[in-house]
Amino acid sequence: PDRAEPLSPAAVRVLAKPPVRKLAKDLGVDLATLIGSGPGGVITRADVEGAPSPHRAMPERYA
Amino acid sequence: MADTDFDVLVLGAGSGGYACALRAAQLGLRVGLVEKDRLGGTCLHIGCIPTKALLHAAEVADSAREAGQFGVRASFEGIDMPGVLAYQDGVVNRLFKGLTGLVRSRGITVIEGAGRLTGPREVTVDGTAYTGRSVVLATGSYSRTLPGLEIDGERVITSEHALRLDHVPSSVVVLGGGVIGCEFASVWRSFGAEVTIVEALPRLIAGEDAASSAALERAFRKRGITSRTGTPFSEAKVTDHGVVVTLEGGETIEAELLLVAVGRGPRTADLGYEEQGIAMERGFVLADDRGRTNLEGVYAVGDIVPGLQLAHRGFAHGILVAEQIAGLDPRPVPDSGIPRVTYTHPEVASVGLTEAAAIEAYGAEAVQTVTYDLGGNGKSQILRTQGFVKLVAQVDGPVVGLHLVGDRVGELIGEAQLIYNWEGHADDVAPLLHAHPTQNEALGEAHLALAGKALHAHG
Amino acid sequence: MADTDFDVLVLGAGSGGYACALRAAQLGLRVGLVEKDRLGGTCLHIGCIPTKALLHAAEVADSAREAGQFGVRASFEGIDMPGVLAYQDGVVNRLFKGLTGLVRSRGITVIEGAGRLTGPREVTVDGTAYTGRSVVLATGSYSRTLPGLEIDGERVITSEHALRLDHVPSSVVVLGGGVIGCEFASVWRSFGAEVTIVEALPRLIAGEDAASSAALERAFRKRGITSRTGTPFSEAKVTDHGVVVTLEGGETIEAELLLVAVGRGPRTADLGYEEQGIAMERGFVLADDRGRTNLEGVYAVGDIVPGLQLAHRGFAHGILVAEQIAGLDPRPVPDSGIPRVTYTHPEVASVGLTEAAAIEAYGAEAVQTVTYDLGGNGKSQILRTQGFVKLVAQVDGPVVGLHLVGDRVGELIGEAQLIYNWEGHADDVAPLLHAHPTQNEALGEAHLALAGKALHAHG
Ligand SMILES: Cc1cc2nc3c(=O)[nH]c(=O)nc-3n(C[C@H](O)[C@H](O)[C@H](O)COP(=O)(O)OP(=O)(O)OC[C@H]3O[C@@H](n4cnc5c(N)ncnc54)[C@H](O)[C@@H]3O)c2cc1C
Ligand SMILES: Cc1cc2nc3c(=O)[nH]c(=O)nc-3n(C[C@H](O)[C@H](O)[C@H](O)COP(=O)(O)OP(=O)(O)OC[C@H]3O[C@@H](n4cnc5c(N)ncnc54)[C@H](O)[C@@H]3O)c2cc1C
Repeated sequence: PDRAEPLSPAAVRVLAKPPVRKLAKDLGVDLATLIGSGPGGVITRADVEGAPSPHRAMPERYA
Repeated sequence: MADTDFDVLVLGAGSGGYACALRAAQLGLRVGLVEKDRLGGTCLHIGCIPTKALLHAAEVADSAREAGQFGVRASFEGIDMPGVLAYQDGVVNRLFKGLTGLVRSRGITVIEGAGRLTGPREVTVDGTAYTGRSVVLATGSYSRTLPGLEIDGERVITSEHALRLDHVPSSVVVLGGGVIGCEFASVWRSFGAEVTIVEALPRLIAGEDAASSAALERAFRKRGITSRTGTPFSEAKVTDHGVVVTLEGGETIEAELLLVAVGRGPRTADLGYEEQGIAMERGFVLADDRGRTNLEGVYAVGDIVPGLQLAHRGFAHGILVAEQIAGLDPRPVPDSGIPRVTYTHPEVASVGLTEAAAIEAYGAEAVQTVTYDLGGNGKSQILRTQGFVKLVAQVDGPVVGLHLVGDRVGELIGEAQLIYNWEGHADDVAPLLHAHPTQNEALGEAHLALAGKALHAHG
Repeated sequence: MADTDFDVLVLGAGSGGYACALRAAQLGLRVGLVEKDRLGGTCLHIGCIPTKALLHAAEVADSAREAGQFGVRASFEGIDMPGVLAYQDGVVNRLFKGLTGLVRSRGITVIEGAGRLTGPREVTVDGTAYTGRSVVLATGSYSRTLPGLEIDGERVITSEHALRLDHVPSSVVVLGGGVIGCEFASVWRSFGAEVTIVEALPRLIAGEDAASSAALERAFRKRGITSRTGTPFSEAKVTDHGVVVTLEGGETIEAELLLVAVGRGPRTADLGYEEQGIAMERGFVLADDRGRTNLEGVYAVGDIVPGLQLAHRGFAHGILVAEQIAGLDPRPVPDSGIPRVTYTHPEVASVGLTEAAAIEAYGAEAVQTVTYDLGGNGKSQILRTQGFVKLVAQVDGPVVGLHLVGDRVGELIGEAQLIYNWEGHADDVAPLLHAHPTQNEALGEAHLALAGKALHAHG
């Protein structure tokens, strides 16, 4: 579904849990530009990780 | 008419009922609250609060007994049960006064007496019919017993009697190794009694992760509490000096008292629920995740709804139903997101899935666990407590279960439930700082380990 | 050569240094760790751990003294200081053994002796020069005193001496009402001493929210600890029986001991830092948020870097620098996200901004606060503790500060820091469940109140 208007900050907030919001912020991803793939339009971690990020490199997972 | 007709009519003023009444009043609704006993219900008067007061007295006793280990010269001389009861009553009465004031200040009409559902939206109390645009059923639960096992309140007792005992029994058999049974076992042992727990299931607190059950049983054994798990009860006979408990197979145990703690049943009989056509199952009232029963405008909250029987679940149900009635759009919290604490010495706390449940849900390859031993945690060493933090996570996914054992770990479940309910990943938690030296550092260390960055742990 | 050349050469094995060494080794780097005293540094040997052991002994003493209030018959007979020290040493030694084993198991080369920076990437110990591709400075801090106030280790002492006292002083003046001063004041009072705190600033623990300072001062007063805030110290004279402390204005206080707790200075003098051209300010080493000094390949962590002097900040610095060196991209946590706990009776804990700082940052209209009194919290009533949870939030924005006072609230800061660091809003937290009856429910209630849904609180 296409969205003409970006979401309001309050709406975005409800659609993403705090750690996902924090991750988006750390990666410089604007949640209002994302379309949530979770139930009820919830923005998931995968949505954020899949979005173009100005701070490209994700912290690697190290063993 | 104004006195008998309400926007919301609540039957039962326990955790679920009073929370619903308070929130509904806050949202501007006119509320009637029917209670036959005291505002606050089981939790405040014969449940959470008095048991936790006993458990704290037990902690004080243990602390005095072991003071020498910390360089404190003190002697433990015994338990003054009337003193313990006075302390317990003091706590209950203070909170009761607070609650009573709160209910009054919000303008809630309290209707004293036993109510019965006499119409789809009508509750009759002492011959007077009260009506509500919405009706909320919140009649709670009672201590069950086993067929043929009669509670006499003297030798064979339930938690309700146990809370009012005026002396410390020399020996007790606790029938049932669930939360309530284990909590009383813990108290009585600290108070000096010989305690044996008899449980038919293969482990104590069987709803918890197997690791937690094993750790509690081990800690109990060290404290001198005998756990007879996997041992069905057969019968009990009252004698002149106490009670003789026969196990399946014929073995007998003698004790001064038998505490029957085999679970709590819903208090729903003879209240008109069936007559009004409310859908029920094995005595419980069926409700959806917004508390709605099958009857339009009739809701159910708390222990009468199948699921975890916990006060904070009752509060949450009550708030949710009030908001639902007021036309808001509240978010339900599923039972798995509800924190569970057993306030024994040591405590057991958890939220989310056990390892077994996670494997069942996602498959063994998709589940990862990490156990951080409190031996590496400075504050736990200072408290001289043992235990662990166990995390259950989806591989490359969120933490789906947190399980803790150790003195005072019940307080760590606040953080644990945020991680669970906010679907945190190890990588989200790992970079954050936990204050040193606290027990909550152990949660931090466990997430570091899960993220492959163990600090104060081998691995 | 292999023995003197490392990927990472760490100078100082306190919280910052050893955490860096452990994480670097975990990431596959060859690590040299120089230490002139014992692995673990201030925190383990003369800081966090032994003080918290004392504070726990103090709690045991208070609990025995007040046992009667809970119905437990016990008598408190005094403090056996050698016993307290044995307990304290037991805890320290156990953790020390664990740490030593950990460092060994990760294959870190420990270089015993005092090191000096003799080249941009070179540290010389006992005449041998060691080099590192990266060098990490982690030399920690020491107890400062005031000009003209000489520490004799007998009558005029620092925390280090205070930890080894073999008796309980009859009376003490504590110079400095910061965290360390307040913690010793709390211990000694529980152990039976007369305690006076002298502090030039207008309040105790001045870095905390004003409400927390006021609550601690009030609780201390009730316990018989005198706080002379806003009272500059003038001089101290040792006498035959003790020490006479003169305040500005001329008033004097006599006591058996004077504890000087006026802060800790960076241990950076005469270590070659200036000679090698490291940028410093008032003795501290300047580093960016990734621990980098102005010299390529030279990093600084822990108490030598300006900011909060806390062990867990040191751990976090150390881990971050190790990851930075290993080429990862770690996320720094700003100082405001670091939880702070004062382990007094009652405890004070916080994370994020004070109300004053929030108003300064966002303007008074944009800041909202809620204070939830522990009087409404069942578990706090059971513990008989008083205090509060105070939330500072941006209006329609995240919670930007959490402040707690009360016995055992230090453990709640784990949840509080998640809320702060994940930028939770009141309505993210409000629908979630806190276990009943816990103290962490008070955090839940405060967020309910902030979201306009107070349950167990008037409002
Ligand atoms: C020993 C013990 C310890 C416990 N410890 C904990 C704990 O630590 N933590 C925890 O979360 N939970 C604990 N619980 C469980 C907790 O008490 C319950 O989950 C909680 O009280 C359920 O709330 P409720 O509102 O559903 O029912 P209740 O609290 O049982 O309230 C029901 C109310 O309805 C009233 N009522 C019933 N029928 C009628 C009628 N016909 N007319 C008028 N009024 C009526 C009753 O008098 C009662 O006041 C404990 C329980 C027990 C027994
Ligand atoms: C009484 C007291 C109580 C405290 N309580 C707490 C608390 O509860 N919680 C908390 O978070 N923080 C607490 N702190 C602060 C905490 O101890 C410090 O923040 C922490 O230890 C700093 O770590 P660091 O690695 O920077 O330095 P340090 O721990 O001081 O370690 C520096 C190490 O470097 C070594 N060293 C120095 N110079 C050289 C040299 N030239 N060659 C070789 N080795 C050298 C030292 O021997 C030492 O081992 C407390 C401090 C004190 C004094």
